[in-house]
Amino acid sequence: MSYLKPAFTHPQLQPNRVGYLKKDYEGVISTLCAGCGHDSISAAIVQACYDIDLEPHRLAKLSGIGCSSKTPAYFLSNSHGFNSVHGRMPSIATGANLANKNLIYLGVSGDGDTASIGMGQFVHVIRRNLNMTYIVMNNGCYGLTKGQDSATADHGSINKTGQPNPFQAIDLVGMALELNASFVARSFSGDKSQLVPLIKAALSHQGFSLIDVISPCVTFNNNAGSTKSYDYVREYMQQTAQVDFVPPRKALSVDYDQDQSMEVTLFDGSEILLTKLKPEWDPTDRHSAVNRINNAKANGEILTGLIYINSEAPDLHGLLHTTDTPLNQLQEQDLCPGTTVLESINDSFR
Amino acid sequence: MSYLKPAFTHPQLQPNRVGYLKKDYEGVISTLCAGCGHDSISAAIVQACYDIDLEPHRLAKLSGIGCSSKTPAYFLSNSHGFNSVHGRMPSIATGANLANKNLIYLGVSGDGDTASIGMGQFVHVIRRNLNMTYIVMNNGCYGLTKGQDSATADHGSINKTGQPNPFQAIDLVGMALELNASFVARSFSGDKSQLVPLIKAALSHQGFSLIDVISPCVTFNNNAGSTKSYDYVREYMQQTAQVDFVPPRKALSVDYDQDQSMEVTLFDGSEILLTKLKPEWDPTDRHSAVNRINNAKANGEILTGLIYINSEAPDLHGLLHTTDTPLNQLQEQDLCPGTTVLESINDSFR
Amino acid sequence: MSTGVRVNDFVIRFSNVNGSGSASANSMFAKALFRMGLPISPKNIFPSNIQGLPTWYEIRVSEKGYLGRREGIDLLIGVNPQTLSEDIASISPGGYFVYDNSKPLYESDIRSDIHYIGIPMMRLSMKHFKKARLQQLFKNIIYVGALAVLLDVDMDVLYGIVDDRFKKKPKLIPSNYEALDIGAQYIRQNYETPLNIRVEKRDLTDGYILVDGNTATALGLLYGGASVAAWYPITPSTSIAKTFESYAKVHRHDKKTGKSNVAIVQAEDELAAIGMVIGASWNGARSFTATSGAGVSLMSEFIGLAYFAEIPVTLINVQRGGPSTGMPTRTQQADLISSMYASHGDTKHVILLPSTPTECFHYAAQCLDLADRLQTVVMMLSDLDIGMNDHFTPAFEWDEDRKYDRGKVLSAQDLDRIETFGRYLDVDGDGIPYRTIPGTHPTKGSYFTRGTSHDEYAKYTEKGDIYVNNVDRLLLKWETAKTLVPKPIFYQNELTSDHGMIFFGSTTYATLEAIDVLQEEVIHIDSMRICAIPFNQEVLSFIDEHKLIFVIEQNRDGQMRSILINELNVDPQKLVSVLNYDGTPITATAIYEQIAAQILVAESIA
Amino acid sequence: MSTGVRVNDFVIRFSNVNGSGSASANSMFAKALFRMGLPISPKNIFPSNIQGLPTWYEIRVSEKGYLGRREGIDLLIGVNPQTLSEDIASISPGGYFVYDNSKPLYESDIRSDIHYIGIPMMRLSMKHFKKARLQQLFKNIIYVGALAVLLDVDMDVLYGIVDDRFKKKPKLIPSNYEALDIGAQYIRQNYETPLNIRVEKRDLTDGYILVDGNTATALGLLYGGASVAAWYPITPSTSIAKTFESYAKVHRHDKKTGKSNVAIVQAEDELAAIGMVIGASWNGARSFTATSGAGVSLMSEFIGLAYFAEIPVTLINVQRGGPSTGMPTRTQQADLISSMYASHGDTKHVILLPSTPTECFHYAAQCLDLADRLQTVVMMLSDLDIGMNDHFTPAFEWDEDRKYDRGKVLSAQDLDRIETFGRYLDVDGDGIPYRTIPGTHPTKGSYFTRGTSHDEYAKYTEKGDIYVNNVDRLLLKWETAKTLVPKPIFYQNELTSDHGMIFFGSTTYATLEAIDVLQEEVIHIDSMRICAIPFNQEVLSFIDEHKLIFVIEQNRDGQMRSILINELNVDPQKLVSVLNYDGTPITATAIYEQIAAQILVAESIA
Ligand SMILES: Cc1ncc(C[n+]2csc(CCOP(=O)(O)OP(=O)(O)O)c2C)c(N)n1
Ligand SMILES: Cc1ncc(C[n+]2csc(CCOP(=O)(O)OP(=O)(O)O)c2C)c(N)n1
Ligand code: SF4
Ligand code: SF4
Ligand SMILES: [Mg+2]
Ligand SMILES: [Mg+2]
Repeated sequence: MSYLKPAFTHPQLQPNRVGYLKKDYEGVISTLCAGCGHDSISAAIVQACYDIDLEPHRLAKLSGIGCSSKTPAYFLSNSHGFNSVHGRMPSIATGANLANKNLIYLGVSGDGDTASIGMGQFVHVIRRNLNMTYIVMNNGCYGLTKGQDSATADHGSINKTGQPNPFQAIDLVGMALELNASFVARSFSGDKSQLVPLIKAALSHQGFSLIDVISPCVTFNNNAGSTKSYDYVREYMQQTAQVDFVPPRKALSVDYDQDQSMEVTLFDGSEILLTKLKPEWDPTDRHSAVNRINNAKANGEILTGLIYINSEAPDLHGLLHTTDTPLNQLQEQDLCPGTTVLESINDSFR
Repeated sequence: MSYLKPAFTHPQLQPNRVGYLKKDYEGVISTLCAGCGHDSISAAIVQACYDIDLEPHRLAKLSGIGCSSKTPAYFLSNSHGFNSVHGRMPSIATGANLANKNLIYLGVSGDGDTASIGMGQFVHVIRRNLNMTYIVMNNGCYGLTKGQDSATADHGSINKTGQPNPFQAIDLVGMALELNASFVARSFSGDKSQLVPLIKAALSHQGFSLIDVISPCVTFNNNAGSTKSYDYVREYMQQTAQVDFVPPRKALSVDYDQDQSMEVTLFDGSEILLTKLKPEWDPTDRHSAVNRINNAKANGEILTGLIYINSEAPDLHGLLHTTDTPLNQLQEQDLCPGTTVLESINDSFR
Repeated sequence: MSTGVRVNDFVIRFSNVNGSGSASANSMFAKALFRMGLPISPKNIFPSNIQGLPTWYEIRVSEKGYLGRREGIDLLIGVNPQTLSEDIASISPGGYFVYDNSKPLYESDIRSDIHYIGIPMMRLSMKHFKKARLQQLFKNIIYVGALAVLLDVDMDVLYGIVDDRFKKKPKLIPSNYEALDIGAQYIRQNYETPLNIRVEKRDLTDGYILVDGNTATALGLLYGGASVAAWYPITPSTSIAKTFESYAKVHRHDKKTGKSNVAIVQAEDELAAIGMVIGASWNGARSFTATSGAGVSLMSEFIGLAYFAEIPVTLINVQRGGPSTGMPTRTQQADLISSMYASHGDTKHVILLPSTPTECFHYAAQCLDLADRLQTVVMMLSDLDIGMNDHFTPAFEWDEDRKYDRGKVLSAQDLDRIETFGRYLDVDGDGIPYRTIPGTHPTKGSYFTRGTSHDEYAKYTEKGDIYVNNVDRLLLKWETAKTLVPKPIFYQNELTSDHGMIFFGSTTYATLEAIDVLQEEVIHIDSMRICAIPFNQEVLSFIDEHKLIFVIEQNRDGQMRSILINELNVDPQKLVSVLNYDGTPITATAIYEQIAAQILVAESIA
Repeated sequence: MSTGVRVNDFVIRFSNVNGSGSASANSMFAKALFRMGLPISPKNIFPSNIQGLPTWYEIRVSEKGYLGRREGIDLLIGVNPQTLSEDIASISPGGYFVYDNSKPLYESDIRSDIHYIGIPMMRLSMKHFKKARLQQLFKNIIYVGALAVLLDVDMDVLYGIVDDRFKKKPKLIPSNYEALDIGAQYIRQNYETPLNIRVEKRDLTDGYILVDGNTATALGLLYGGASVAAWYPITPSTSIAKTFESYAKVHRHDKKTGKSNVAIVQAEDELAAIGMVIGASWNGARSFTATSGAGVSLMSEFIGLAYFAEIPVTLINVQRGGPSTGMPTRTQQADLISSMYASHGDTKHVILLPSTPTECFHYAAQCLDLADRLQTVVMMLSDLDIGMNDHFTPAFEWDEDRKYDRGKVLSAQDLDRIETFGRYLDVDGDGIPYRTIPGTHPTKGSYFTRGTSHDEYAKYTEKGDIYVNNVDRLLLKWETAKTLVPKPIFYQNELTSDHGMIFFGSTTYATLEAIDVLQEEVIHIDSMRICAIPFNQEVLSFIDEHKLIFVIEQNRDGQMRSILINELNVDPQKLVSVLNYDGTPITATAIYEQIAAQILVAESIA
């Protein structure tokens, strides 16, 4: 659900400002199980990209391995995609981003892909504040290899085999906060009204954005006793704040109740509007975010929404002071120092 | 400095209660640079093991690769040691521990070994609450490969080459807290009076103990501008509480000012005594520990001492319900189900 | 159009949608054939996907015991509308198409050279069962009942399987009977039976079982005494750990304390999995990991550590289609070189090559012995075909008197007796040193394990001559390994041909069939199945005694051929590759045709 | 005892403690010899340690241009008390021992067959310099001054080097002059000079430079246009990234904006490093990583992805002693097999094999071209000896007209022109498909890159025949590679011998010297240096035209020999290994002796 009421009735059949129809953002037909949370997230990605008038070829979509990591085939067929190896999407995204700072990078991963085999790369891509959106389709299990518990499975959660998980869960949002990620959100595949604006905001955020999306696995982890089932999440989910995303050109046209809302302006002039349903903390203040999330954990709540944002932190290109031209567009004359220089280099070795 | 004043003058020349001299806890001569912080930590390990009457063959010492990871050769020559590959000590320790729950496992690692290549295993060994002591000799750089910044180098810290580090630091203590490690401490190689009791307590703790020890690299990262130099650490270090460790049999003989101190009883009946120099938080309460560490960070303090302890959490063997006999001592009759069983298994496939 | 009656010799294929419960019905039918006393060979052809995509299940029945895959489908049960046309097209002329005629077929799907047997499966199911889920499931049982009558399978055998399956939930038995009967009844009323292809009871299954290689491997590891398992999920190896776990729940359960005599850890990745195995083995527990190619790639660094520091490692690699993520649900034998030479520097690793689940059982147990004895990495290379398909295979046997070989481990008493302990001293001249387990003795036997170069006392050294002595000893150990690993299997009493055939692992069934055909139609060829690397003397002798040898394998690059040439200094001209690497198991026909062509060419030249 | 005057032909060795500043003094002396116009070959023998352990630096001077390591030390400067005895023992009879006689020698260290030249180095230094740190440093410069006089090195040359070195800190020049003079003066006053071994000016360095292979590699990558570098520290490759960075600071600095035309990332490990390279290359930037064996092992899985998804990767492997952590500061050529066949499944990778820093420069640049052209992994295998030691090597050249070969990349205009774009279509019949860079065109050319099996349009497929076509095309690409990689180098105009010699990389200098000795003393042998894998036609022809071929390499298992046999189907009996794998560079003598022995044996049999 969007606060920006469209003036026309069937927006999806209308081209957006860059001339694309919604179907131009779709992918091939999904081969996931009917009802899989991941498909809803794909749909939200399609919606978000359409809404923010993104030209599909300006986005690169990347993933690891897993049911979740298959989804980039199911959205944005007009974008280049890279389904890499298990747990290593962040390094691929880092290299890709270094090569061309002007594209938008959307990484999709699973909880197995991120929290187990991919933990090291997840930590370090955050540390580098790579300018990308990183969506974890978090179902607490390894879907593609038939339902083993993952490292985000909650302690005591029961999967299809009926075994309670003895291990403690890794909370990716908590990790990201500890690592000072510049955009941290949690959402639920079943809550499109929250997920779509979060994706829009994440794509516009200049720096690393994590969206940890709880996304039930209907085949292996949607039973009673699972804390990642549709029923459980619906019951324990807490919306932090109603999120909306306002692209730069629309910023003036919106009317909010100023007392109840808060704005965060992004790099490109777009804004995130947070209507405070539960305004107990300041999402631009890390300490208060950490406190809020810890309290939620203690109360057994699943806190969703935008949890923390820092739109000031320089991204990796900023840290490395790379030139404005994308590196993949530099020409031979920019790159090769030439023969005269080489002669003086030779001389230094005599 | 220990609160337990010894009754004799040269304790080191006296055998301890299990009949070993202090030199029985030593290793071969160190080949590290003169003044390297790591050597002081080795000495603290020797002292701690002597003090708690540990029989050297009951300890296994493990490490990765780095100057720090060489140190297991420099202490406890009578213990089995394993200098494995870079960043993978935790998995070796996990396997070793699974094979024999009755030994004591001491892992030594560097900040490069742990926070970069080893991050994934570090996270997961904590998640499993493996019963081991994990000491990071943290110098903010890669000593053995000649001083590159590591992932724990602070933002802006300047190493020997004169370059300020553009990246944010990973705080291993913060990570361990986020991951719900059961024993989290920070110390300084130059503060033996704090380090020795922390090591003693960690070795006695039943579960995963992290001691992140700042340990200056005199050759590559001890210059002005470095936040891991001896001078810097001495200036910004905050002792949280005076730590002392009381083995089970001595518990009654100590006299503390009850108002100023706090006790934590460990699995084996030994106790950690914390004299609260700065009693602002409860180290048995994770939230308060997280808050305290976040405040310290915000104030630029280096908080040292025991930061968090949970002596109730089951370790990996507890989580897996393994038998009391060490698995490496099970005999053929315990392991092989025999021919009769095999016949009925065969029948199930007909 | 009729091709005469064919008894106990045909291929039937089931075309299903994955995740629809058909697997259980199909395997019930396979088991019925087995209980009819017949050698069969079922193969599951499934996508890398959980639900909704086409999947096939194929059963070859062969009274002669030919258990390789065979091209040509004699009867196809098609219940997947997505693949209807291609399924119909795949049936051999004269064959049968059994389908759900609740919906009519398209004109274009009508072939004049096959028989159509329509059964209103879904309609029948909906008529008899209420719940949608059950209607779906029992549709599958209905076609099993129908097939039984079509092929003359004894209904009592099927009832018996239902009885066994639902021993613990007897309430479910009647409805399963009913579903079987519905299908049977429909056929009896509407078709003339049995078909020209049919089964007859035989007595050929004595001493055999029907089991998949991964289950067998898990049992071998259990019997072999593994007490620490560390693994990371990956198709097609996952079921090894899972099956090990489920048997361990029963057979490694300490009844007194309720505690477990085993530790099984799902690691965070393959690097951690093998690290745990190394740690556990170092510390004296028998330990294993199971993975597939991608996992072995990730384990490479650690494999080198275990090789150089001489730590027992049992590693099961269930190969799938490579390179990279490749074809995760298809079969290949394409990890030979990368596994055998895994890790940088001069390394080579012992490899066992089972060809049946029965061998998986024995070799898995033997891996644990060999790893302890040789103090090195021992890998068993199985593959998806062996590992995930049920096979008609000799029943498992375990010699009551068999003792685990724990290798050269010094006890406290040993240490008290000997004067100097050198971890890497070659005391016995076989290249294998003695080791101690941490904690064994209060003052003796401790040493420092490292991946850096070390002397005989495990001390770090950069001295070239000491390094050379040490790695040369590892070569001597490799020689010793040749005397310990399983010897090759020969399929003739004496060698009589100039031509030889070398094969291994899952190509065995097809090769044995091809040998018969070649014998009949072209020439007799001597044959040898390799069971392990390094190659023992027998392998070399066989090669020496033939002029031309065909090496059959399922990879593009002829990897076994390369290893034979390298390890045995064989003239490459002598070894001719017979390859199949499209992800499906090789057929006898493919082998026959490639070899026959070569021989005819050679003869036409000569 | 005197052995006559030896001009421009000797080995001197410096024995130091690492971390004591001797490296800079020693290399100053080496440079002086170079500036005297002489071919020299310095080698650093250092421990895996930062400070306090023994380290040696050896310079061979050879007017004939023999630049391999040679056994036998003619003069040793011993300033490390820890190794004094072994140092003295290592000197050749008739040789010289130059030492700090501030302390007297032990009786047992007095040999009657060598000359002792005592210099009170530390005392002199303390007399002239105040600060302890300077006393330590200048002690080293003092012995350089002394040596100069002993060996007749022109002092002006040394002053010149001081001038160059301290161009930016001219204040330091006088004290360095002074230290040199102190040493020189002491010798002049106390010894008769020059010694029997001595240097004379020559004119043999025209067109040559003195540089290490890693510096050269870094420059090659810079000139070759790499704009994204991702790496993880590991000896002996670390200095490639570091040197690349320092040159990039100057030559990739955009003067207008002050920003950088390059991105260099110290990754968290080697897996991440190669992942970044793959990402960057996929996205159209030239990119590389540099590592050593352990790093390649960790990269194995990703290497398979790049091979199968056809992504350019430039990977520099500076080999060190294996297996595992092995001998991190010693040299070997033992990663050939593990690098070439890295990753599971059927894979093979292109390898370039430089033998000098000059070739490191050219091949590093060429790697980037080849990777783009072939869309695959191209590795350069250098080693610690080439990479970390200074070499007397031809100056770097760069053809002004040379253009980067970016390979088959489609532009937006191209895409508008063509009808169908298939990422893996073999349009040109050379096995190399066309690719597009993300963002190129608003509606055309996007595709999905994957490590799973795919069809010509990059769509996922599990179809066996499509898979086979695809991997067969990769073999065709391998054939194409043979025409693109550097050809072998021959060292004769025509082949005249039955015997051949094959070598590559850092064994070249020693081999060339051995050829001369063999020619003089035994037999002429034809020789060929291999520069790349896959082998081109010339390599095969050379082998075909000889009866017996010696393959010289620095590993235990004769890895290059294996690869030759495998790739070219050569009879193994024809290839005889000449090996050295103790971590030190092979010597001409070792080669000569092994080959001479073989030939004499063969002759005695014949
Ligand atoms: C190196 C490697 N190890 C194991 C696998 C097998 N594998 C494929 S997907 C997967 C887990 C996927 O779990 P997750 O990331 O949570 O995705 P989901 O299927 O649940 O969406 C694993 C272990 C692999 N592809 N590569
Ligand atoms: C796989 C691998 N990559 C790289 C290296 C090289 N290496 C050795 S030690 C080290 C870093 C050590 O840093 P740290 O752990 O902080 O230890 P320190 O020397 O600072 O005590 C590296 C990168 C290696 N040994 N193995
Ligand atoms: S197995 Fe689970 S995660 Fe995978 S597609 Fe099915 S529902 Fe989704
Ligand atoms: S280099 Fe640094 S870390 Fe290594 S031994 Fe020297 S001082 Fe210690
Ligand atoms: Mg998942
Ligand atoms: Mg460090």
